[in-house]
Amino acid sequence: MTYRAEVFVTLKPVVNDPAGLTIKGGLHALGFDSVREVRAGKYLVLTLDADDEDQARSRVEEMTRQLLANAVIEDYRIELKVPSPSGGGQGGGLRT
Amino acid sequence: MTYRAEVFVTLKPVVNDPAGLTIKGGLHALGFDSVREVRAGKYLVLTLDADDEDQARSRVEEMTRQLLANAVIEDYRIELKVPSPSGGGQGGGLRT
Amino acid sequence: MNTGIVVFPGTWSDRDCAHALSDVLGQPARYVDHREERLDDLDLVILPGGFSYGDYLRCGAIARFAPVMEAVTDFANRGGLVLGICNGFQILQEARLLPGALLRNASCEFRCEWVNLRVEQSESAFTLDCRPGQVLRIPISHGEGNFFADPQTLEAIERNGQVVFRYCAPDGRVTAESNPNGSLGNIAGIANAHGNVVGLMPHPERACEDLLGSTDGLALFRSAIHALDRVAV
Amino acid sequence: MAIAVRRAQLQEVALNEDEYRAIVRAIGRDPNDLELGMFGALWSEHCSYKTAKALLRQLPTEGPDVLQGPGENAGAVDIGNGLAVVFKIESHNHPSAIEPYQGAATGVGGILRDVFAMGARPVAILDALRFGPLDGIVAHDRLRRATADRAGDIVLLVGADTGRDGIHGATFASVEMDERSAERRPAVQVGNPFLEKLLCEACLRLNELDGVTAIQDLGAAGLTSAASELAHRGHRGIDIDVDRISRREQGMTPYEAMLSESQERMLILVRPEAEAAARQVFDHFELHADRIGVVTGTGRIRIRDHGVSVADIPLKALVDGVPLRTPVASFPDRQPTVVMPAVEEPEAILLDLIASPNLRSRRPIYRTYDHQVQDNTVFGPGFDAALLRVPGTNKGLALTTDGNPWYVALDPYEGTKAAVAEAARNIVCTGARPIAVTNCLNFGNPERPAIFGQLQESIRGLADACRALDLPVVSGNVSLYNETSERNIPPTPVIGMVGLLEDLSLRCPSGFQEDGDLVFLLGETREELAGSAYLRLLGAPAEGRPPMVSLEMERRLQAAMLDSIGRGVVRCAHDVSDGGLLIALAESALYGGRGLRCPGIVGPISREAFFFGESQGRVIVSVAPRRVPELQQLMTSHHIPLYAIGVIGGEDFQVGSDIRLSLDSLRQAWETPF
Ligand SMILES: Nc1ncnc2c1ncn2[C@@H]1O[C@H](COP(=O)(O)OP(=O)(O)O)[C@@H](O)[C@H]1O
Repeated sequence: MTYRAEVFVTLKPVVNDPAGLTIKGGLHALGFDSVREVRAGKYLVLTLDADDEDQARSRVEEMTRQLLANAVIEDYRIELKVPSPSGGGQGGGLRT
Repeated sequence: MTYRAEVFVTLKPVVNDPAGLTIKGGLHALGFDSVREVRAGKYLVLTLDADDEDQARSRVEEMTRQLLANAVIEDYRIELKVPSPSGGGQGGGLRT
Repeated sequence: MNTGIVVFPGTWSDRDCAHALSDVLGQPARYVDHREERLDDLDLVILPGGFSYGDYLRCGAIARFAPVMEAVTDFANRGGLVLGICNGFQILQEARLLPGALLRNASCEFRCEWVNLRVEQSESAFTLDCRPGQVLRIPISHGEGNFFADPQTLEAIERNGQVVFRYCAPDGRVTAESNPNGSLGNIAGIANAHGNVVGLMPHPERACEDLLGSTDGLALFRSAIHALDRVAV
Repeated sequence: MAIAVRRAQLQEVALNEDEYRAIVRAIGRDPNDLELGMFGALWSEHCSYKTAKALLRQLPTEGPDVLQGPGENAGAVDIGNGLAVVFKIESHNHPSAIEPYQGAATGVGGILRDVFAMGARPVAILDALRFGPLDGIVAHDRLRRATADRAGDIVLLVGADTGRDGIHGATFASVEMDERSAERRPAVQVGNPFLEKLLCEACLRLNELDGVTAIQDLGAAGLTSAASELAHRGHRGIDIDVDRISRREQGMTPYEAMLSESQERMLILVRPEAEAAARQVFDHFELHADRIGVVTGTGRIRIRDHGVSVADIPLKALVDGVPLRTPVASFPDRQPTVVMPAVEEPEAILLDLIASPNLRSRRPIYRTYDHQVQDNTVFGPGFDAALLRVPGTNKGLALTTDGNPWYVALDPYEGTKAAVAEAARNIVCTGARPIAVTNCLNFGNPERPAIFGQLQESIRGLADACRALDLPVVSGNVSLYNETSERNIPPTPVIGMVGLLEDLSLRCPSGFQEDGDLVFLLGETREELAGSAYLRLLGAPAEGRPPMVSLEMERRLQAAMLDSIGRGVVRCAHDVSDGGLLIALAESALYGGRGLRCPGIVGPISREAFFFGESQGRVIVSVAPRRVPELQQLMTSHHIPLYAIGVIGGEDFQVGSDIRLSLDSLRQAWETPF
């Protein structure tokens, strides 16, 4: 089966975020004063084969721990899009 | 009211994604052969003030169009986390 | 001193390091391919600057898994001298051979310019020839050199004397203005607890000839030669 | 097929009906869609230079040191020791107008490939923030010319997968942009410097193999152009199996595969017996190479898709057959000379000028890119010209680009001459002797007579200046049709120049070196203010005649400078250009961190022209007092007028009773952030 996983990697709250600050500055300069904070992270979309949902999830978890995120500075969250048996996939149930 | 918005910025499907390709290569080198594709994008978390949900949403939409995404090569998706009146926020209803 | 200069896909400063070692210092040096697994012939391993794997994901994140890195880890654990410059520093941190991480520069811009470094620790293998407090003029060239460590780690590396270089003013004062990238404590380079592994953001190999503006970078390589002499004695 | 039916397609490929008829004559039938697309690409202005070609024939392209003139991926010039410098200038206007960051990135990528395709390792990139002229160094016997010279050789496509990138890029570049271009934006690509680096290393390694007969980058019009040009240059033919090309997306047609402009791809020709060795190189760098075809003796390019012929065109027609265009030229009446507003507050004007965007310090920009890697940068950004050590020697290469759009707008002939003269002066100020020129001609729509007139005059100025200064033009680029919704860009020819310094220890900096040294102005100042930064600052209308260049004077001045620097007489030299004399003096003071005391105006000249005029053919130098007699003698023998200007020293920048500014306040203005 083919799964689609979304990995969200963010800087830990204690780590300052130069990119986020710069973007916030840019938004303020554009007149969007109501923005209080911006945090910049990564959004990785993986397509992978696995026997079942559990296997897919544990593989992505492993990849993220090993490579996709750096535990010294980053947190992560994984969302697995389960291919809905009724096809369609796209709008398929979002389960985390 | 303070809202939390998540903006997901991805390269358009027709645009080549050198970062995604390289990360896929890295995962393969680590033995994760089951990965078929990786697309690398940005994940921005904004905290902003707005009178109501509609205003928050349209502001974030506007910021994304003007600054956060580059329409020439990127697509985007916005998710607004509505502050749940019963506090807690964190697990609060995800409405898109 | 037999030096190995590791070349990853995307490494840029390998040739500059070879130039500094062989042409300027007259020391034997060879390139080490990222797929090599044996470093027995070497006294010093340099991980040079560049943008291994395009700096995609995080600088150094993918290079850290190259086969050669297992050998580098063994080499370091056996007391071999390892110098990580710029991207090499980032790789050493990703490989956990050095603590902390390097974030985007606070300015969010790439910076290529001359900086002044104050030598904080003259006992590391790469600063034996320096006096504590000595100021070296060496260029930087990076977009992600903003040193970060969590408070406990930072406290520990400060306490253990693992901070080797700090960005400073020409007179040696450590000031906010002399910090080019937002590094915590103006940290420009650190060592492991044994002092045989050092990583720094500035490029000493670019400061080895008067013609190019400074010879202060030679101190690091000369120190390594002396460190080896010491071991040999 | 009737032309009428094809009208829409012709428009799409930007060919006119006469050109269509020429195609039918050349191939003896109507072209199919793929063939028409291929003609459209190769007969585009961008690839064929159908408008500029006749004019470019005026340029001097030969000289004793020229190893490769125009016609190859890049030009090459001998620098002694068996080494050659390879260089080239490019502009990447259309994609950059739509998406500047990726446009600039792919522009740099393309020119890098031009240089390493010649077998040279790129050593430097210059940018006038419009362009990327680039240099590389290579041993003569490794200088590579991209030619298919033997039938049976194998065609390999290496590097990135082929996607639907810029399918209309080449033809699109010949059509005026309109608002609709926005819809084509996905055509912009994301550059992959990482892959480019691997390709560069692989090509340099390949260059050392015997049996690799050609290395060619894929640029505009992609594979169609690269394959056709390679085969045609060697008077051979080429067969391509389009289905063998690795694709990034499914469902791509042969048309898309042949015309794709995906970046980071190279075409390699190898003898059959060398293929294995070449593949080893690609494997080492983890690059994949598709064997997509073979060199033939047919003189034709034949494309097959799964064995079925889909295009078959004689190369001569495709590469060389485009009917040249000779548009009508018109020339404006000579402009009146301007009235010169008097300088009321010279101090304030100097500060405003040096803080103006075109004169202030470029450091905030150049510190955001690496200008030191490769350990050869002797003078980096912030000097008159960059100076690089030639690796393994004690020689230096001086590099610069120049162009003054304001002069060119007022007078394309004089303005282009001035750009050549100024580039040469910049090179000479470092102590190096100019050896060759590259150029990039950026103009609007040449079908408008006024614009074709500008182009014609500009090329005439380029040719005259290069001939007078004995400089061969070895490469270049022409970018026309830079017009959006009827608005044309100002004419902006850019000159790139390379100079050779035989002994790096004789290099000459541009900042003041020693307190007590005397500063002299070499050359004549005239009442010339039109086109000046000073008048622009005052908001005066752009009119009048820009400074005239006497090529004879320029030649003498440069000889005199080389003589003086070579004998170690001058300690610093800086050319007087944008902003005029005071700006040049202030810059040398700032570079050197030393003040200056000048008694005041010298010569029978107005204060405005003396302070801020931009008369050409002038340089300031500083000299130790005891060597002043030598300088005077040298200048007399070269017939160069010499004026004592002031003495170096102190904390202030002082000119007569008009100006007294601390260096700090001057620096503050100069360092105004962007
Ligand atoms: N203005 C010019 N002056 C001299 N040579 C030129 C000029 N414009 C183009 N050339 C030469 O003509 C050849 C073809 O140019 P071009 O089509 O731009 O090459 P590419 O597609 O490789 O960039 C090159 O050798 C280039 O150097």
